[in-house]
Amino acid sequence: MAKVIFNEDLCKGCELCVNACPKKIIEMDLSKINTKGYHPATIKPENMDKCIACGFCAMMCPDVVITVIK
Amino acid sequence: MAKVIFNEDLCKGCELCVNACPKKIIEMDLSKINTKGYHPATIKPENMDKCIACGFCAMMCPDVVITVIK
Amino acid sequence: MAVVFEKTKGLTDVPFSYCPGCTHGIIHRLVAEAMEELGVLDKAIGVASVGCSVFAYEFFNCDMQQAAHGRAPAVATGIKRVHPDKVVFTYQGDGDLAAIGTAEIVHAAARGEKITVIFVNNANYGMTGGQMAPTTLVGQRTTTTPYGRKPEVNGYPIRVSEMLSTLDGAAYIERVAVYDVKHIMQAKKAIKNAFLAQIQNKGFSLVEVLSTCPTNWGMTPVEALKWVKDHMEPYYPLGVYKNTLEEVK
Amino acid sequence: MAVVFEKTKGLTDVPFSYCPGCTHGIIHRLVAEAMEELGVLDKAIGVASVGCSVFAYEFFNCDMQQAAHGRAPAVATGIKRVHPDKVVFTYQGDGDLAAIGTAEIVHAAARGEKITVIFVNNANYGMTGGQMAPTTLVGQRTTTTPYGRKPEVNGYPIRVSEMLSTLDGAAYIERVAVYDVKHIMQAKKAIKNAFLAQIQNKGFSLVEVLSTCPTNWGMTPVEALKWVKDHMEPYYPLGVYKNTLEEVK
Amino acid sequence: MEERIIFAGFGGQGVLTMGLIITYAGMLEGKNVSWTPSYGPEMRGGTANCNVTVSDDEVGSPVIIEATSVVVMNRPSLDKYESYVVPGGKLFVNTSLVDRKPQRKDIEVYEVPANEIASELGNLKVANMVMLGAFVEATKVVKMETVLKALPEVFGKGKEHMMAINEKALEKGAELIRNMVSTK
Amino acid sequence: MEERIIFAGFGGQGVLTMGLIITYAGMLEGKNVSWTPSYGPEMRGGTANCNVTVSDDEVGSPVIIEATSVVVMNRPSLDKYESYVVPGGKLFVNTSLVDRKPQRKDIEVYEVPANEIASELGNLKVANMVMLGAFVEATKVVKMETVLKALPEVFGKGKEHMMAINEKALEKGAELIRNMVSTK
Amino acid sequence: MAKVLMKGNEAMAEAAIQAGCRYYFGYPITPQNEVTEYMSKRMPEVGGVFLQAESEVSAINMVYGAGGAGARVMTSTSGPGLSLMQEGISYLAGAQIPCVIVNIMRGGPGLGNIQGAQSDYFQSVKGGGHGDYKLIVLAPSTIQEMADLVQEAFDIADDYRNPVVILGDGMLGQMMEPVDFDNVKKTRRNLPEKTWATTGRGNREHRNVINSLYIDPPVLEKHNYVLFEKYKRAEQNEVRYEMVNCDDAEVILVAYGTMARVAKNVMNIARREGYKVGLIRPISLWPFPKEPFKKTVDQVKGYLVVEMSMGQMVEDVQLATECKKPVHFYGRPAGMIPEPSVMLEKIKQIAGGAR
Amino acid sequence: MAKVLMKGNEAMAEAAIQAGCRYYFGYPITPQNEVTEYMSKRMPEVGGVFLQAESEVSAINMVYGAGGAGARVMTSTSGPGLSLMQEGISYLAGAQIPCVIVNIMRGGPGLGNIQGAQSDYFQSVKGGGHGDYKLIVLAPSTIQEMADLVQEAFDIADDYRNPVVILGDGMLGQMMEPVDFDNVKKTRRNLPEKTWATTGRGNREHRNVINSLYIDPPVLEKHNYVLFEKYKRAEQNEVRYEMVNCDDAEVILVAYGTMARVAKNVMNIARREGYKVGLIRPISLWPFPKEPFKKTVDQVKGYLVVEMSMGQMVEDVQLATECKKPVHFYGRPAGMIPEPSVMLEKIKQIAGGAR
Ligand SMILES: Cc1ncc(C[n+]2csc(CCOP(=O)(O)OP(=O)(O)O)c2C)c(N)n1
Ligand SMILES: Cc1ncc(C[n+]2csc(CCOP(=O)(O)OP(=O)(O)O)c2C)c(N)n1
Ligand code: SF4
Ligand code: SF4
Ligand code: SF4
Ligand code: SF4
Repeated sequence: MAKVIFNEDLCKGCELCVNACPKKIIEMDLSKINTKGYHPATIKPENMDKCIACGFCAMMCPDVVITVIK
Repeated sequence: MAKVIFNEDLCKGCELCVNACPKKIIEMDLSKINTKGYHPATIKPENMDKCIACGFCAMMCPDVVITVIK
Repeated sequence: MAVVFEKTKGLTDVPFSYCPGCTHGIIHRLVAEAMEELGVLDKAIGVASVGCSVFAYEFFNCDMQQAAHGRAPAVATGIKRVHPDKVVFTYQGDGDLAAIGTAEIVHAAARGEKITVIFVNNANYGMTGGQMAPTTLVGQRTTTTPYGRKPEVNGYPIRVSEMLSTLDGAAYIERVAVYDVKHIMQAKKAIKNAFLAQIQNKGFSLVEVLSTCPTNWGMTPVEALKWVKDHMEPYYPLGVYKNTLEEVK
Repeated sequence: MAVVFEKTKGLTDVPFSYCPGCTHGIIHRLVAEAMEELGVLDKAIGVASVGCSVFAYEFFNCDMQQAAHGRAPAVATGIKRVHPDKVVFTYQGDGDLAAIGTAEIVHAAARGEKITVIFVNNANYGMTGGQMAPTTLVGQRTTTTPYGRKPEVNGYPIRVSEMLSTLDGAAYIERVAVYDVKHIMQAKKAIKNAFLAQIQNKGFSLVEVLSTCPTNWGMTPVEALKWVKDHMEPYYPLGVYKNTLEEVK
Repeated sequence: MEERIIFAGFGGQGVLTMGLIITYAGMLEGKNVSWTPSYGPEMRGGTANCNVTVSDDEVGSPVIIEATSVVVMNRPSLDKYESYVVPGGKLFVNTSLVDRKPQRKDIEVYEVPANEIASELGNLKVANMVMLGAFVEATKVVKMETVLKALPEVFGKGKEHMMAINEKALEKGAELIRNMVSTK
Repeated sequence: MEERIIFAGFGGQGVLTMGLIITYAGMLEGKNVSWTPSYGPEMRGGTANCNVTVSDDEVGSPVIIEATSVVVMNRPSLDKYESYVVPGGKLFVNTSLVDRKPQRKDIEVYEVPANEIASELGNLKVANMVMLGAFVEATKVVKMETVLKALPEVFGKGKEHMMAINEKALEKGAELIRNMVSTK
Repeated sequence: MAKVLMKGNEAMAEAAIQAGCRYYFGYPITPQNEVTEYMSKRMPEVGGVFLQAESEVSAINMVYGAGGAGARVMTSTSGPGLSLMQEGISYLAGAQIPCVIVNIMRGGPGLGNIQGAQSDYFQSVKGGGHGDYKLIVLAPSTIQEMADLVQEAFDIADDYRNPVVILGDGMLGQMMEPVDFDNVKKTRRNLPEKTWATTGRGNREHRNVINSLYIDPPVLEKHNYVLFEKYKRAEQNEVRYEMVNCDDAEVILVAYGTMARVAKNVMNIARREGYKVGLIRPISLWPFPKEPFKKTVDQVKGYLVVEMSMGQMVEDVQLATECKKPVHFYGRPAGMIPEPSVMLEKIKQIAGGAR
Repeated sequence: MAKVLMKGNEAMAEAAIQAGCRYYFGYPITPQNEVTEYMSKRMPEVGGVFLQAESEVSAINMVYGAGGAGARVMTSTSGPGLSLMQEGISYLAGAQIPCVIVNIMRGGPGLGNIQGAQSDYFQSVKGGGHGDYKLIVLAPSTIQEMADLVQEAFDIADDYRNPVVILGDGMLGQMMEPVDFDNVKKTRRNLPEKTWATTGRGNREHRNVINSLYIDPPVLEKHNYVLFEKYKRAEQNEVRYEMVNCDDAEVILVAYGTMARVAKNVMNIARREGYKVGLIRPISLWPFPKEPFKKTVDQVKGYLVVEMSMGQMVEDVQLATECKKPVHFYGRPAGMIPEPSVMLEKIKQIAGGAR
C-alpha cells in the first residue's frame, strides 16, 4: 500500500498538492496550525488506501514537504 | 564640362577617390604636401575633360574634400 | 517498501524562504535533482543572484557564490575559468537576467561560456514588490505599471530564449513551464540537458522556466499556475530553441 | 553649371579627426545628408558615444550630447522622452554598442524607443588601439587577441542586427556596407528609412554599417574596403532585418 | 504626553494597519505623529511590526526601544517585544494565538482573544480591529470617535462595505476592556 | 649629469623610437633613465613626442619643462618646443620639413636635413636615424657604440634586414655634425 | 491641500512633482521602492513621464539625456544602485547637468541588508565617482523636511547646473508623518534660463552641445576651474544646518538625518539630567557647515558625533573644528541604531573632561 | 632576468604574472591599455587566462567569481571604468575576496581627458562604493616600485582577504624605466590557505559560500565589526611611506606617485637655494601614514601638499597633523603638472612663516 508522508511544519498551505492529486484525497487540516502559521496539507487515514503512489503531489509541492513510498 | 574641386588642405591622402574613379584620372600630387602633411589628391588639368561627373570620388571621400560640378 | 519520491540530497535542510505556492521551490528541486542524478553535486559551484532566490546559496547543497544584481553570468565566468573541470550554474530571475543583467547574459552566451543558466521568468520583480519586469506582458498590471503595461511607454516583453538563440556560442536553450506534473517532468529533462551541454563542453546552456508569483500577481497559487498556462505560454512558446547535444536525452 | 556633389549643410566646418581613409567619415556624411534631405536638421538632437566618433558632437550641424561609453541609447531615451517631437539619433561603434552598451541597446529596442541608431561595425575598438570587439571575426588578430580570436576563449562574434530583430519594439533594422559607391547609396537609403521609421513613430530603428579601421587593421584604406567585402560581409550578411515602414523608399 | 507603541504580529494580520489608524487619528487630533514599519529577517512572510509615536512634542527617534505600549498578535512577537515595554507600560496580548503568559510583573497586561471574537463576528480578518478597540479603550491614546473618522481614510475607497463590521469589532474590543479587571 | 631631452614630430616619423633608443642605450651604460610619451590633443594622427631623461641620479619628474636638448622633426614641433630649451641647451631641427629658422639666440642650433639624407640613402623612413646620429654625435649623451647595441633590442625580431641601413643613417647624421660648424 | 500622512519616499515623489519635475527614471530597490511606485501612478496623471529603466546605469544616463535636454528630472535609488550610477554622476557633474538624485541608504557593503543606515556618506560627499567634482548633498530628518528639501533641491540644481543629492535612509523612506505641501519652505531664487539645453536647434544661432570631454589638458583645466568657482559659490550660499541648545552647551552632539532625531531625544534626556548638551545637525552635508563649529568650539568641552555607520561624517567634523576640541565618535553600522544609553554615557564622560 | 626597460603598465602586468596571478579580466581604457595587451600576450604563454570582458562592470564581477573561487586575480582600468566597478568593489570588500585592482588615473570628471592625473584619490581611499568598507591603496612612484607593489599587493590581498588597489596615473602607466624583477622588494608573509574558496565541495565536510548578504541587522553588524577588526590590523601593519630630508626640514612637501617625483626635484632645488625642505611620500594611501607627521609636526613651520588634482589627499594630511601646523595646498587638475616655480614660491612663503 502506498504511503504519503507530509513534513507538516514545512507546509505553507498553498494547496498545489490538493490540486495535483488525481484521486483528490489531499485536503488541508483545518484542525491544526503549524509553526509557520498554516493549516498543513494531509490525507485522512481513511483515504490513504485510495493513493496510487503516482507522486504527483510530491512533484508539485514547492516546499518539498512530501515523501511518497510504496 | 565637368569640374572636380579638391579642398586640398582637408585631404588625407587615403586614395579612396583614386580607387573609386571609373575613369582613373585622380592621382596624388607628389609635388605638394598639405598642412596636414599629406600629398593631396588631384586631377591633372589635361585629364579633367575625361571626367564624366559621376561624383563617385566625392561619394567615396571620407573627408568631404571633393565638390563636383557640371 | 520502495521510495517513490523523497527529498533530493541536492538540497540542504534549510526551508525555502519563498511564499506559499511559489514555483521557485519546484524549480530549485528540479535543479538539485538534476545535479544529484548527474552525480555532479561534489563538483558543482552555483551562483545565486539578487531576487527572491537570493538565498539560493542556503538551499543548494554545493559550493555557492552570491552575485550582484544581474552579474551572475560574469561571476560564473570567473569561477568557470578558474575551475574549467567543475560544473558551474547560475539561478536568475527575469529582472536580474533580462533587465540589469542583459549585457552579462548576452556576452556569456556569445562567448559560449560553459555554464548553465536557470532563468526563472515570472513576469515581474518578486523580491522588491511586484514591479514591471522586461518580461511583463502587455497590459499586465504591476506596481510600476498601475495602469497596465503600455507598449507606447514601456515597450514590449523580451523573449530571452529567442534572442539568445541568435548567438553562435549558445549550445542548449529551451523554454519550459512547471504548471503541472507533465511540464515539470519536461522541465527536469531540459535542466539535465542543459547541464549535459556544459559537461560535454558544448558551450553555453540556458533553461527558461515560466514561473509564478502568486503574491504579487494577487492570485492563489492554483490560479497563478493557470495564469502561466493561459497568458504567459502563448507569448512565450515552450520548446527547444537551440540544441547541439550529441544525443538528446 | 549644376552642382553634382557638394558638402551637406548637415556637417559643420570642423575637419574630421578620423584616420586617412577611415569610413567613419563616409558614414557621417550620409547621416548628415539624410537629415538635411529630410529637413530635420533644426529639430535633430544627436548623441555622440565613446570611440573614435566621440567628437561627432563637433561634426554634426545640430544639437548634440556626448554620452558615456555604451549609454548613448539611454541618453537618447532621456532626450526623446522630453522632446517626443524632435528627431533623436545616436552614433555608436561596436565596442560601445555591442559590448559595454549591450543592455542599453537591447532595451531601447525592446521599448520601441523612437530613436535612430547608427551602428558602426568595424570589428575592433579603434579609439583605444585596436582591441577585440564583440564583432571581431574568428581568427582575427587584434591587440588583445594577438594569436587571433579563438572561439574557445573569446567566443563568437555577435550579429547585432539579427539579435535585435527578435525584439518586438524594433521597427526598422538594416545592415549595410560602404565599401563602394553602390553600397554607399544603399546605406544612405537605409539611414533615411531609419529616420523615417522614427518620424512615422513606428518605433526603434537601427542601421548597422560595416566600416573600416585601416589604422588598426594594418591595411591601406583601399585594402581595408576589400577586407570588409571579403571577410566581414560573409559573416554579417547585408539586408533589411526588420521593416514596419508604411512605404519602403 | 508621548505614546510610543509597537504593533507586532505575522504578516497578513493587519498590524501595520492598526498602527496606521492610530497614527492617522493622532494626526486628526492635532498631535505630532510618526509611523515606522519594520521587516523581519525574512522579507516574505515572517513577522511584521510597526512603531507608532503620538506626541505633543516633536517626534524624536522613529525607532522605539522603550515602548509605552506593545500590542502582540502572535507568540513570536510576544517573545521578542515583551521586554520593550517600559515599567508601568501596557502590553496587549492576542490570546487566540499566544500560548504562554507574559512574564513581566511590572507592567499592565491585557489579554484579548481577538481571533475568537472576530470569528464570533463572522470574519476572522477583523481580529486586528478587535484588538485595536481594546487598545484604544485601555490607553486612550486617541479618542474612539477619531478612530472612527480615521478608518475610511486609511482603508480608502472600495472598502466601504467593511465599515460596519470594523466598527463592530472595535466596539467589541473596547467592551471587553470596559468589562475587564486588568490582570495585573 | 642629467640630460633631459624632448623628441617631437608627426606621428609616424619615429620620434618615440628615437627616444627609446637613447633611453635603452642610457640603461645599458648604467645610467638612470626614463622615457615618457605624450599625445597631442588629437589622438589619431597629429603630433607625437616623448620626454627622455638620462641621469646619474634618480630620475625626478618624468615631464620635462626645462630640456637640455630638443629634437624637432617638423614645423609644429619647433613652434611648440623651441621655448623649452634651457639657455645654453641644444636644439636639433629637421630642416627638410621645417621652413623657418629658430628664433632663440641663447642656444645651440643644429640643422639637419634628415629627410633629404635619408632619401639619398634610399629609404625615407630612416630620417629619424639620421637625426639620431647627429644628436648622439653632438650631445654625447650616450656613446654611439651603445646606440648600436641598443638598436636590435629596440627594434626586436624581424627587423634584422634594416640594421645595415639604420647604422648607415646614424653614421651619416654623425658625420654631418663632425663636418659642421655649429650655427650658433 | 491639508496635512497628509505620507511615507518619506512618497512625500519626496510628490514634492518633486510639485516642484515641476515631469521626468523620472529609476530602477526598483528596497528601501526606496515607494518613490518608483508613486511616480508610476502620478506622472501619467500630470502628463509627465515615469520610465522604469533596465538598470541604475541606464537610469542615470536617461537622467543625463533628459536633464541635458532642459527638463527637471529625478532618479532615486539605494546604495548598490548609487554605486552603479557613479560614472553617470561624474558625467553629470562634468557636463553641468542639473538633476536631483535620491539615495535612501541601507546597510552595506555589498548586498548588505535593507535596513536604514548611513554608511554612504563618503560616497556622496567626497565623490564616489572619478575626477574632481562636488555634489550638493542635502540630508533631511523629517518627512516634512524631505518634501521641503526636494523642492529646494530642484532649484539649487538649476541654479548651479549641478546634480543635487538627497541623502536619506531606509527609516526615513519608510516612515509616515504628516506633510504640509502648502507651506513648503524654500529659498526664492532667480533661476537662469536653460539656454544651453539641447532642445533641437530650431531658429537658435548656435548649436547646443552637452559634453564633459576636453581632450586638451589646459582646456580641461579651465573647465575644472569653472566648476570650482561654482562650488565656491555654493560654499558661500548653500550651507544649511540646525543648532539646538548650543548657546550654553558644554557637549554638542553632531548628527544628521534619522540619527539627529535620536540625538535630539538623548539631548533632552541629558538636559533633564542636568548636562548642558546641544545639537548641531548638518542639513547640507556638502557644503559642510563649518560655521556652527566655529561658533561653539571655544565654549564646548567636546563634540560627540553619532552616525549609523562606522564613522564617516566625523572626519568633516574634525576638519571643521580644526582639531581645537576633542571630537568623539559613536556609531553602529548595518541599520542598528546607536544606543541612547551609550550616547548618554559618552556625553557624561565628555562633560567630565574625557579627551 | 636583467634589468628590462618597460612601460609602467607592462611592468605591473609582468609583476602580476610573476606573483602567480593567472587570471586577468579587464576592459580597454586609455591610459592603461598596455596592461590588457600585455596580459593578452603573456597569459596564454604561462597557462593563465586573459579575458576581455564586455565592460568594467562585468570585469569586476568576473574578478569576484574567480577570486571567490580561490584564484589570484587582477583587473585594471582608469577613472570612468573604476566608477563603474564601484558596486562590484563594495561586494568584493563585503564578501572578503582578495584581488588586485589597478587604477591608472586620468583627467576628469566625466569623460575628461586621457592625461595622467590624481583626482580619483577620494574615490579609492574614502570608498567610492556604498557601505562601510576600506580598500588598501598603494601608490607607486617609479616603474620599479609599480612592479614591487603589485607583487606585494597580491600578498596583502590574500593576507587580509580584501581588495587592494594600485593607484597610479597615466604618466606612470605610459612611462618607461628599467625594472629589475629579480630584486623585488616584498614582505615575507605566512599566507593563510584559502579554505573558504568555492572550489567545488569534493570531499570537504562543509559547503563553502561566498556572500555579502546578511539580512538580519545584528548579524550584518557583527560582520561589519569583523571587517573593521581586519582594517585595524592593516592600520597597524600595512602603513608605508618614504621620508626624504625630513630631519632638519622646516617645510615639508607631501606628495604621492608621479607628483612626488616632481616634488623631489623641487625639494632639491629649494635645498640648493638654502631652504630646509623635506618630503613625505605616502605609499599606502590607506592606511594613511600618520607617523611621519607625528614625527615632524613639532619641528616644521608648515606642510605643502601638492597634488595633480583640486585637493583631495590634503584632507588626510590635515587630519594626520591634527591641525597643529598649517597645511598648505597647491594642485592642478586635468593632467596639468603643478609648476615647480609656483611650488618654490610657496615653499619660500611657508619658510617665511605664512599661515
Ligand atoms: C543594483 C541593484 N539594483 C536593484 C536591486 C534591488 N532588487 C533586488 S531583487 C530585484 C528584482 C528581482 O526580480 P527578479 O530578478 O525578477 O526575481 P524575482 O524576485 O522575481 O524572483 C531588485 C530590483 C539590487 N539589489 N541591486
Ligand atoms: C567606461 C569606459 N570604459 C572604457 C573606455 C575606453 N574606450 C574609449 S573608446 C573605446 C572603444 C571604442 O570602440 P568602438 O565603440 O568599437 O568605436 P571605434 O573607436 O572603433 O569607432 C573604449 C573601450 C571609456 N572611455 N569609458
Ligand atoms: S504543495 Fe506542499 S506546501 Fe503546498 S499545501 Fe501541499 S504540502 Fe503544503
Ligand atoms: S578620398 Fe578624399 S581624403 Fe582620400 S585621397 Fe581622395 S580627396 Fe583625399
Ligand atoms: S514574491 Fe513572488 S517570486 Fe517571490 S517568493 Fe513570493 S511568490 Fe515567489
Ligand atoms: S582608429 Fe580606426 S576607426 Fe578610428 S579613426 Fe582610425 S581608422 Fe577610423
